[in-house]
Amino acid sequence: MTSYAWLIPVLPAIAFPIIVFITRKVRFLSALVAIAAIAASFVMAVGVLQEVFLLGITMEHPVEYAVPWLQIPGLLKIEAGILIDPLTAVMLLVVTLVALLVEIYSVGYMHGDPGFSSFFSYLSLFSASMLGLVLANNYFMIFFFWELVGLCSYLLIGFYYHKPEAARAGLKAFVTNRVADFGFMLGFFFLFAMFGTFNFRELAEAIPGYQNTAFLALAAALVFIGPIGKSAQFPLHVWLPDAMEGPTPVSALIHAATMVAAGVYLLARAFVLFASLPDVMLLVAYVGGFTALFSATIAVAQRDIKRILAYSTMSQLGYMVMAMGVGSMTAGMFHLMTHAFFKALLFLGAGSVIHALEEQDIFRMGGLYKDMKVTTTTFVIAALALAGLPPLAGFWSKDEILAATFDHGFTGLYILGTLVAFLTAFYMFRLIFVAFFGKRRAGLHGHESPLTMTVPLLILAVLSVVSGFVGTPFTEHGFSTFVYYGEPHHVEPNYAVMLISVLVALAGIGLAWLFYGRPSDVPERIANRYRSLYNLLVNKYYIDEIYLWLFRRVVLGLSEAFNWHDRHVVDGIFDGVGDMTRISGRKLRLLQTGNLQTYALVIFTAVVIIALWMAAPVFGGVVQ
Amino acid sequence: MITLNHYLALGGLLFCIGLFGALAKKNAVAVLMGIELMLNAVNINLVAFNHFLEPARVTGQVFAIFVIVVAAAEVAVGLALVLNIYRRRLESNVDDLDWMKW
Amino acid sequence: MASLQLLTVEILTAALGLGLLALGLLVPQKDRRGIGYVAAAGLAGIMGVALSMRDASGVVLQGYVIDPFGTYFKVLFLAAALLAAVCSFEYVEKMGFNQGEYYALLVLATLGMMILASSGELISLYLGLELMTIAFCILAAYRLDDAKSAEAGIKYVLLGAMSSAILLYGLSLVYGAGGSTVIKEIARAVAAGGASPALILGTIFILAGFAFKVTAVPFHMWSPDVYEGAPTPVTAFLSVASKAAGFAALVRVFFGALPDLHNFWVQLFIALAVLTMVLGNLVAIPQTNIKRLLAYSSISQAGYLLLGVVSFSVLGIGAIMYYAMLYVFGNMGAFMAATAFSNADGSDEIRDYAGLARRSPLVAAVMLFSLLSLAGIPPMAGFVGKLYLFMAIISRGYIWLAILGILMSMVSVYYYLQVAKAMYLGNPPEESQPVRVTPGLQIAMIVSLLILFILGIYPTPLTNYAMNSAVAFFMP
Amino acid sequence: MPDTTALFFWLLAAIVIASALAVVLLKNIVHSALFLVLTFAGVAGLYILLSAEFLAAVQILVYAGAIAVLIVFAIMLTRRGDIRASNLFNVNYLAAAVVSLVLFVIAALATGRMTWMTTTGPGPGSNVGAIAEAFLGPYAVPFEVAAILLLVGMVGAILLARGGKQDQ
Amino acid sequence: MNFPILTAIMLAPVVGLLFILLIPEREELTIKITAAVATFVSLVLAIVAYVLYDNGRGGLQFLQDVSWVPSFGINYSVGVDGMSMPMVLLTAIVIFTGVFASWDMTKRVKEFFIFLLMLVTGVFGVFISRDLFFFYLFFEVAVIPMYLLIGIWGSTRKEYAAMKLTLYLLVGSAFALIGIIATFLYAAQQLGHATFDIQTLAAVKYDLGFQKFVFFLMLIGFGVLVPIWPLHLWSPDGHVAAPTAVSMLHAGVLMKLGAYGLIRVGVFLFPEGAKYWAPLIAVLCIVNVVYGAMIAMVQKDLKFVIGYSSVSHMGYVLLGIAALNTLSLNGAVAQMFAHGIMTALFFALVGNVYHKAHTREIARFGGLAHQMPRVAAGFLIGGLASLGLPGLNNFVAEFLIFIGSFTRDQSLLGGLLSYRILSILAISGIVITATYVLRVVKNTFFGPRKPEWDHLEDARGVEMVPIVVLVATLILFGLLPSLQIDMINSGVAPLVAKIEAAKAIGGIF
Repeated sequence: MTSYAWLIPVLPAIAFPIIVFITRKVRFLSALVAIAAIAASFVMAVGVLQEVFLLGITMEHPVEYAVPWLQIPGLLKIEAGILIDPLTAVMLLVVTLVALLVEIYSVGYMHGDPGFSSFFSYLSLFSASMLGLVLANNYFMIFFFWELVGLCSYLLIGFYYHKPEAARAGLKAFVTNRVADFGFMLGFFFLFAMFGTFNFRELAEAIPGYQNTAFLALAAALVFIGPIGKSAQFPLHVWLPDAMEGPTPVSALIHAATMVAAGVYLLARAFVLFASLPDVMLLVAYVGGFTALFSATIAVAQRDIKRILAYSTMSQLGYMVMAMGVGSMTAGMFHLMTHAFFKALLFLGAGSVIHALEEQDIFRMGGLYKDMKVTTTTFVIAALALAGLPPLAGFWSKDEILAATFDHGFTGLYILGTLVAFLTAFYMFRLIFVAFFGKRRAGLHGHESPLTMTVPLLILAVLSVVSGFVGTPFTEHGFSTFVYYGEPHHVEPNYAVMLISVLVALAGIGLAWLFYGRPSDVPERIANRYRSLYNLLVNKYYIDEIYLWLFRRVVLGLSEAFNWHDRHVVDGIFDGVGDMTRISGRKLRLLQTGNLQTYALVIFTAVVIIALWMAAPVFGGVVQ
Repeated sequence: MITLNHYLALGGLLFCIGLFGALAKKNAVAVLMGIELMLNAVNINLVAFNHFLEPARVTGQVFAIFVIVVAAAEVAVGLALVLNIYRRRLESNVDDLDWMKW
Repeated sequence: MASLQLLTVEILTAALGLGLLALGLLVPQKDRRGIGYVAAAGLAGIMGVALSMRDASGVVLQGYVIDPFGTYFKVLFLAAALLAAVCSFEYVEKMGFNQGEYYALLVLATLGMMILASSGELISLYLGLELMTIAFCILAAYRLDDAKSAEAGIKYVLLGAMSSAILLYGLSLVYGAGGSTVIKEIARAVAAGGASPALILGTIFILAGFAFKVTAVPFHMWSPDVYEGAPTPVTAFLSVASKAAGFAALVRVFFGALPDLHNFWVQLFIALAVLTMVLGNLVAIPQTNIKRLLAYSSISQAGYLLLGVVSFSVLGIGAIMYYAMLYVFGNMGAFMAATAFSNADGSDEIRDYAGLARRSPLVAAVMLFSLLSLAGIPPMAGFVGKLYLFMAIISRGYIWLAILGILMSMVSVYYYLQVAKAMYLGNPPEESQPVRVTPGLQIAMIVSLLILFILGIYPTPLTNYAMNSAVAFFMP
Repeated sequence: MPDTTALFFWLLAAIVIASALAVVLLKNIVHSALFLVLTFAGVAGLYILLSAEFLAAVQILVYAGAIAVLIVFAIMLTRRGDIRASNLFNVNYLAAAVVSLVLFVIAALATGRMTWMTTTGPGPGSNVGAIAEAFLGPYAVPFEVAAILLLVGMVGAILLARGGKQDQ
Repeated sequence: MNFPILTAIMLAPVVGLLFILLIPEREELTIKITAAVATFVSLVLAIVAYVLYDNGRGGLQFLQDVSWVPSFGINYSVGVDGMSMPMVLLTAIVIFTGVFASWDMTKRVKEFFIFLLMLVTGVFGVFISRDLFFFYLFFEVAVIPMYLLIGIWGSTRKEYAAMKLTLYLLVGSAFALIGIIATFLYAAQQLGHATFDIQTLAAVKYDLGFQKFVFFLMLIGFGVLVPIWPLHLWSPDGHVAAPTAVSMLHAGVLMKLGAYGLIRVGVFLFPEGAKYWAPLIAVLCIVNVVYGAMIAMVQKDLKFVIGYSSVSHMGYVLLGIAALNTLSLNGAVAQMFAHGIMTALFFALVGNVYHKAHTREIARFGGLAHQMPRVAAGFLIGGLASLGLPGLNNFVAEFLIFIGSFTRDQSLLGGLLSYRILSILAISGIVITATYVLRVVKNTFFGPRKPEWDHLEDARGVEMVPIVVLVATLILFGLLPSLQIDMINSGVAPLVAKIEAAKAIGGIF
């Protein structure tokens, strides 16, 4: 099966042109092609996972297939290759599964949209790129697909291109990611400059023996900029909330479950590079931790259902990055997997709500549980998972991160993580209490979504419950013996940590109930009391405004200055030379007076001058 | 003893007087007269060279005769033109002939 | 009488000229148009004879040299005269008088040039020069009812006489210093005696005389006025043939008689070349009259040709020869187009050329490509010519001069393109008609255009001939 | 013998220079023309001193005769206004004087500093004969050209003097 | 190969031109079809040659020699190597699509196609010439038709732009000509016989001072065409003014003549001179990249954006040349190709929009994707290529340039600067490019539907030909770069060998 693994990205990749060129006019065929392709990929991904188990492919002994893609003999060898190890296998499964479910869901969600076929073509292209990224066996290929997923993200965020906000959000996402990719590219350029290869396996062999750690640290830090952008870490996070302008299934698939996790996946893939550099690891950990807290606080004050989820996603990605930073790749990947399921579920649930109400402001919703039973139930399950209540998936994976943080001695980060857990529970249940319970608001009547939408919800709900069990202490830490760096290792269950997190989660839920679960003016009062703090949170710490100011004033200002310089100074100089020539011609022609005796005088004067110039020979000086 | 240089100096002086006339006179006929002086000066040179350097041959004299012939033709054409212009413009001053310039 | 056979071309030309003169008196007024055809046919025939004699060489009567160099220039003059004659058919007919004399003078001026180009001796050189000058004086003033034409004539005759006076003074000094009027003997004397003050002064005076003929700055000032005033075909002929003849004689005298002084006169020619290229091109920019524009352009062309003299090498002479030939077709092409236009519209102003490309694609194309050839843009012949010239001077180490020359030819592109702009970018006036061109002129224009292309794309035979004839000047 | 030659030389030189100066300096063009004839005659005298008798004869015939008459005719035909102010200087005359003077100095210095390879020997016997032989021998080509040139000059003079259409 | 395929590629347009001369002016469709057929023949032959070219053997292939002016060693000798073959293909593609992009032309059609075919003949000639004389000759042949094409059929200050372009190019080429002549004379002296053959000239040992001097001349001469900052101003003005097909050919191919000349004549003949001047090129190219891109960001006219983007992108080519190693030179040549296709695509699309909307002012547009979805898609793909998206040709090229210059270990200005830092600055260009390209896409094609543009029709029929062909080319070489790079590398290898064999000398600073 592994030898056919290259088909996993190729199938959706083929679906893309088929939809674009052939089935575009026939909507259901387009959906069918896309779903069939991703379903086949899913089946193969399962097959790959099975084979990884059966053949005993481990992190140390991956399987690699490659064909040359671009070669310059002796200097450059770029392969189109795939690398299969447990990490890959898990990611393949997660990606294909979520993608499959989202595509099924989209059949219902996008029903009636004029861009139905394009939507599926983009999703197929995205799946292909994402799977390619997961399978890549070298930095070049990972970058290749990294950019392509960015493209798909751009296309899908801007899917409703007639909306100026959507168009702007797409642009913002792409450009922000470009900044990150710039760093990433430089990072692996440095690696290439040092080791002459892009291949992960070859690098893994070469890096540990490399002496010049300063250079290596620089390379690693630059590579890390890539995940900062792609996984929306501070300070390149600004694009993710805006990305919610895209259709909701897209948010679920790309901006929650898979693409944004690519950054974390890259960290895992490149772990060999980071692991040897404690300083860089520290940076990674703190960036992750800070982002987790930072975005959780913002989420508390948002009103848009998708934005709350977006900030929550950022926050959870912060967790994962932090896990990587503290050295526990297992924990990070574990959380990545569980988060993929429940966050996809949350988004799809939100999509179901939006689909029904065409409204995103939670304070204009209310009492939805009465009309949308399935949606509400699944949404609550996912929220509980996110909040980290046992025995749901989120609990196990988050706990693993917190325990690892604590274990590795990052007490500060641990406290921070716990605080984030509290905030997470609070804002999620704020959302649930406001939107799904409480009074119905006027004019908004929800209705349950069609089966194509609810079935994926149910499947994901099941996964949100059970997927955590692969890594619990009760199942012998199965996940940690499967996906790991270095030695298979797991954190000994730390029951104090578990208890504390459960308690803070409950506290968060309780506080949310106090504030929002019943009629209350407490939130308003608090908001009024701490108006400036509240404004700060509502306005997301004004980061967007700062960036906008920088772009408008500094970059565009500088550009205008260059433009002026080019048009007036540089051009002025060259045009000036031309004008000088013309003017001198105009002046010189005045010598031609029209009087023939003047001409004669000029001629004889010239003769005299020449003779005087040659005076020396004339008077016998030189020539004798 | 009159040497070649005497003749050459005389020729030079005559040439420059003629030149002055050609450059400084308004009347076209006077300009032509100046030119004739210049040609005569050259002829003096030619004949003097012939006489002092190769008396056995007549190259210089032949040259001078040709110059005289050419001068005659030039004068004829030049004066005809002067008449032509005079007939049209009632003017024989060269410094008014500046319709075409720049 | 083998020596007289060598003179066949000259004798035929003289006979043609005199015959035309006679025809002009005998043929009745209404049939005189035919005289032009006779002249053209005669010139074409003589050109055939000249081409057949291209390898002949020998000396006639001590001072008259027949060699490939001279024959090359003779063919050149004949070609120019032929084109000028074709160009004149309609023009002269419109003038309406003295057609026989017109063509006779044209042919006799050509004879003068031939003498000039073949003279190995100062006296015949002088006479050839004067024959050419006087014939041109008359031709320049030929539009007898036009005051500008007369003004052109008197300017040319007076300034020409003054310049030939100074040339003559120089010749007399060289005769004195060299003890002979035969160029080879002068060279021998100079080689033996070295430079002397009189010789140097004579050289300077001769240079002034030739510089006048080839319109080198600052001896050029007659040319714009004369070119503007003279009848257009005459201007065309004057601007190419008399300049080429001037260069031919200049090469004969300076390379033939005074090679040992080249360190001295090369400096003078550098100064002249620089001034000529710069001033000619700059002053051409603001011109609004096509003939004046071409006058200044032809001044600048003289500057490029002077580069060949500066290089003082076989390559330089070859380059001059090549360039002079293509210059004939380039300039004649432009003037033929200008004549065709002025025959139709009666104007020489560039702004009246607006939309010419629509009114007559042929005339516009001939004008455009001729100008491009003058500018040295490939694939026109001008490029190859300039390439040879620049090669010649770079090979002597004058890179700065080459850079200046090329930059100046880029300036020339600017003003040539102003004409192109009017023709191609402008719109024809409302009530304009297509420009009608007589078949003879059409053929002449097409032929000259084709020659420009051919010389530009396949320069080999002409190059070989020019370079081989040039070698003679550097053989002991 | 040398003494008489020198005497004649200085005399003729004085005549030539003085009358040439008169040609260019006088304000009456008729006077200028008359002094021009005198100059030509003086030059003819110099030719005799240089043993070029034939040339002297030609000089008298062509210059003092034909050309001078032509000039006088032209003056008469183009006369207008006051004859006493018919031959004025133009604005350039100072510059022209300077240029002419400098040129003379240069020419005189250049020729004066030469050491000429002068030879004295017997003349070619018959002056006229030698010239005739030269014309028909080595200078046959220029001779023919000169003939054509005169023809051209004649035709041209007639054409130009007669004018254009208005005369026909 | 007995069939002179290269000459045939070059002469096909000439034959077409002669046919068009004979067609009466009102038969516009016949004229267009003739032009299309002529260029199609060139294209097919170019593809055949591309396929038949033997990468393994490398070197110059499809040779043809005709003695031309023996006394000066001028031969009509043509041949292509791995560097010129892609350029020939590029030219063929761009002109073929350019003819279709001009299908709407109604003004003076006959003259237009005559000049267009004249122009392309010159361009083909440059790329196939192995003889410096013909190289230069063809180089100049391209200029004057360009003047007329822009002057007659252009827009927006066309006369000014046409003249400016012509003078810039000619003045530049003047310097190149001096350099060529000097080289010829030097070599003739060394070899004892005259030759213009580039290969033979390359075998001559030029002394260092000479190399420095002549390379500088070449740098100015060909640099103007590239265009190197600050000699670039003709290009935005020229692009803006030119009619569609000319813009395509101009930005797509003509600029490459400069870079190609700089490599083929400059670097190949004077490796030491190149080494000496490389730091200067490297610094100037950063100005090109960053400054050009930033200026592009604030342009208000669509064509100006693309014009300045070309300045910026050609900066990458210069960087590739300045780095003087295998990877970077491969990248430079590939970038020439890729940028040619990409920018031709842009101009074809902008031309399409302009032709229908009669304006190119970005601020007046918005939401055009509603009316012109295919144009929008094409433009987006062009934009993505321009910002270096993997999967499209430009990415491979830029990647090679970046990695080539990045791995060059040489410090400049006494350690203040290094190629690595310059590369980093250049790579930052990809961010700026992404910003301005996508901003333009957004402002032009996205946003709400504007009723004032409802009359615009989407591209269809023959209008799709350029879009499809160019996009397909971008994708083909983007996904399978070895089709291109293997060939280019076979051409770059001897060049690099020459550079490596040259004396190691320090740069100018």
